[in-house]
Amino acid sequence: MADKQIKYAVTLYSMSCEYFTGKYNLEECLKAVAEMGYKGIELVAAQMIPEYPNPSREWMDEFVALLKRYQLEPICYSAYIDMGIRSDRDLNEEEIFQCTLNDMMYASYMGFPIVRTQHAITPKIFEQMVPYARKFNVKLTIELHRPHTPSVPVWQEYMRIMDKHGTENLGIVPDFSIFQRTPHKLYLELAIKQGARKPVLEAACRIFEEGAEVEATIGKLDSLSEFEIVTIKDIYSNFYSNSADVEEMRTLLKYTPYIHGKFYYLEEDQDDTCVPFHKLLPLIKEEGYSGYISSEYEGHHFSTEVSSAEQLHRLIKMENRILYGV
Amino acid sequence: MADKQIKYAVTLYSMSCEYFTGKYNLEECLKAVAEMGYKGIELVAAQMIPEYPNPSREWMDEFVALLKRYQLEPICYSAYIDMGIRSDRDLNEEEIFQCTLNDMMYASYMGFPIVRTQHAITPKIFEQMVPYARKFNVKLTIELHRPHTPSVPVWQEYMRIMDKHGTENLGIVPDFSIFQRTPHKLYLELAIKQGARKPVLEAACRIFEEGAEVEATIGKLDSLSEFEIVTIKDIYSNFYSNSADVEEMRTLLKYTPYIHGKFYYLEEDQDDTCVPFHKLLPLIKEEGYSGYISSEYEGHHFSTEVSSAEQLHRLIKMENRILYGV
Amino acid sequence: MAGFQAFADYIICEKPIENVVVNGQAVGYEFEIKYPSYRGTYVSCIEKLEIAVDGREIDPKDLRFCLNHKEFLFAQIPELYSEYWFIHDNAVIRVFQEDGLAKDRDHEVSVRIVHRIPYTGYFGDYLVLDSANTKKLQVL
Amino acid sequence: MAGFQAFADYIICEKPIENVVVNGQAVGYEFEIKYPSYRGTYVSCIEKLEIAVDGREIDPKDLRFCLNHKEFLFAQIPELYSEYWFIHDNAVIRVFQEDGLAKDRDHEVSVRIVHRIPYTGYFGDYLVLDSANTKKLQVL
Ligand SMILES: [Mn+2]
Ligand SMILES: [Mn+2]
Repeated sequence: MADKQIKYAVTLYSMSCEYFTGKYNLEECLKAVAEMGYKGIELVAAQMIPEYPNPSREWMDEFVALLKRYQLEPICYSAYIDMGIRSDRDLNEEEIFQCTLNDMMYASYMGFPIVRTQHAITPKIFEQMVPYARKFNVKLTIELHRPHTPSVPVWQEYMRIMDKHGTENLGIVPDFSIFQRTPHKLYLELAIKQGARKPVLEAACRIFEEGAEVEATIGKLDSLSEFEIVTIKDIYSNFYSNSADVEEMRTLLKYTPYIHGKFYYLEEDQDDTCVPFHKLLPLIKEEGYSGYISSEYEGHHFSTEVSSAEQLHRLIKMENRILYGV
Repeated sequence: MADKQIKYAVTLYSMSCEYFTGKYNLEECLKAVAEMGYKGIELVAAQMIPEYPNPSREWMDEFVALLKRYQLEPICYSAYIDMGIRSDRDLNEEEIFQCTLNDMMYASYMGFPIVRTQHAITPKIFEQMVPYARKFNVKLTIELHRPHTPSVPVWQEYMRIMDKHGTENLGIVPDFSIFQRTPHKLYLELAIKQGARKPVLEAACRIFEEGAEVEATIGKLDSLSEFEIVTIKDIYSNFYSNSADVEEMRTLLKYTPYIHGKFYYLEEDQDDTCVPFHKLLPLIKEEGYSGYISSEYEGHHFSTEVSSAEQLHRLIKMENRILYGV
Repeated sequence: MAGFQAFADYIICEKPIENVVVNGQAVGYEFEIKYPSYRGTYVSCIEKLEIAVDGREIDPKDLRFCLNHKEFLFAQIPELYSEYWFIHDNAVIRVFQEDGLAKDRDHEVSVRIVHRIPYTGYFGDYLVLDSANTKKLQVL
Repeated sequence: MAGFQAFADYIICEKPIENVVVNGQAVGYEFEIKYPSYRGTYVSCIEKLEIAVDGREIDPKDLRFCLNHKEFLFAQIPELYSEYWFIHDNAVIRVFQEDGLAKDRDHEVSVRIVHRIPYTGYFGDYLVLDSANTKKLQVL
């Protein structure tokens, strides 16, 4: 992957299933992605740091040593804005400031150039962090994730702040989930396992493809179970509405140092039918994007039977095929 | 000390200063009291258990092993009713029940026959604990400590509960502080160090000895500083009022398996001028008391310069002299 | 339709139930559970935690939630925003019950965790998941 | 007259102040304190915690209280009834301050802890102690 303009990274979140079940520990996750040829690493702090939200120096030193052992580079430290941790109220400004400042300090300590935070940071606090991002020499980025799209008003504010202060230390991490369409295989299999009938779901999808709205679609189908109605609504909201247009990616690129290449399931040697990589990748290449695209496998939300390693392997192959025809 | 009826124990709380400052660790405290000839040990859980209020099995196993190493016997596990730990309210019944049940379980696990709790447990919860005390084969006791005396109404209720259920698994731990009179040396020295004049305090004590009340006493003394007035009031409430009569010890003995021999400072080979051991010890001997008296040195609240070991040594000598004329 | 729930099958750990013994007598029993998510959470995000054993719902006053070397009442759970539940740290559910559980047969344990995902307030709301798991466990 | 206060002299630990350095630049400094009592307490029993350095009172928003491998805002202290402060565990006071503290001289640190003794409600009231300590410390 050495000389190509678009760089590949991987979020360890992709190995959620193997890590959760204990099949792989942290080191085994790193070893696995290194063997796949990945060089850049994203760490989801709340997933793999036992002392989260306050990682010990010992843990961080050990993590840095592990990266070195497998010749991996820290690229993105994924932070959360856990607004809802209290039962009585949302986090207040002081608390959001504190956790963000800490995450930037931990990221800097471990050598991550990018910190991914979430939109709930608020424009006010995001702007307060600018001098710290400069001082710590990290890029504070906000993930743009489904169900948000670039047209949600707060994103206009975030872009204004980035225009004002520059993108040297600020940025957006588009997650390809904002572009997804057509339910993926694991989604449908799980819905069927939970009681929905396959022909009914397929019929609903066909009607949605023709541009029908959700109530009209439900009206056209006979004798649906309550679960099927819920599922069809969920399919509509997740795959046939609220998606960003692929062209919107062009505007985002100006702010983008890192992309979440979100996917759920890939068949061998085939394009993704859910996330339009085949349109997005040529577009970012054409625009001259030279940041990272990070492989983010999320099928583990739907099945624990799939091999994440195999999926990550198929993604690289597909990306190389789409980008470079190899 | 082998054949004597009244048995000596010591609370590790006596070594608070050495333990707090790190001069002695837990093992060194045990070694020190073993060398003084003590056999029975009281542990103040909230003082020496790092994982309080939930000691780990590892800590408890290690503690039991240490006792064995120094041929010491676990006698009393001192629990608290920490009613005021929350800022919004006092502990509720469920919480008091929980911590008491736990303390009895930890005590039983480590082999302590006695659990000391505090009056704030409430008669209702104390009575709820009776079946557990039987089952765990521990004696659940309540410490009667200054500023309480046996005449505080709740104590009549506790004694009724003990009369009803028997004293096989219930009891009272009188702390000799309820009998204290005349300020001890460390108290006076500290008050003087903090700015009170020695002759003024001595004059106040003389007037109190003659039976005067606090306002009258202050009235008789000229040009007192504000601090001296506060100190004189404190001396009155701690040493010249609210004390139990020594004779009240007779009623308590029926419920008493363990006594806190509280003291603050002893001169070499002299009787305590603050706590009337010279009256209390002959009384409990005459009544045939055969439980433990535990040495409880508390001078560390007033000075960190005094050797607890030397004080504990002087106490045993004084007790032997008073009880057995040796 | 629930994605995000694939880990619910792992809530109850495949380890035998242990009786809690004091002075030679069982006063209850305990078993272990995992938080069913790709990431850890704060204990305060648990909105409901319901335990049933052999078909009988356990009274919360007989239950303890043990994590990070501490023991909590179920009533305290909503307040524990400073207790992080790492996904590899098993919590112990302690049930107080006279004589514990009989060893002569397996027992059916059911756990239901209703939990708020603290970062999902995309439009002011939080995703609240309702995760359940039932397993037959031996008594050690 | 205050007994119960003999340990106040030990609040500030006799260890040098350390600057907090990120990306080669100091963003603050920290020093250690002990709980001044014969027994441990719960962090929620701290009713006031005031820090002054070189005679200047530090704004609580620039302060962090670090204990049990966790970091807290000063505003959270009254709620932390499940954080036990063992007497041999030093808490770290972190002060955010641009460039940290100069190393060319000692700095005077003052700490005031107003703390409720949780078991002293003999007649419905709690003993609340006001413990203070000042020391000159080096910067490491
Ligand atoms: Mn993402
Ligand atoms: Mn006592």
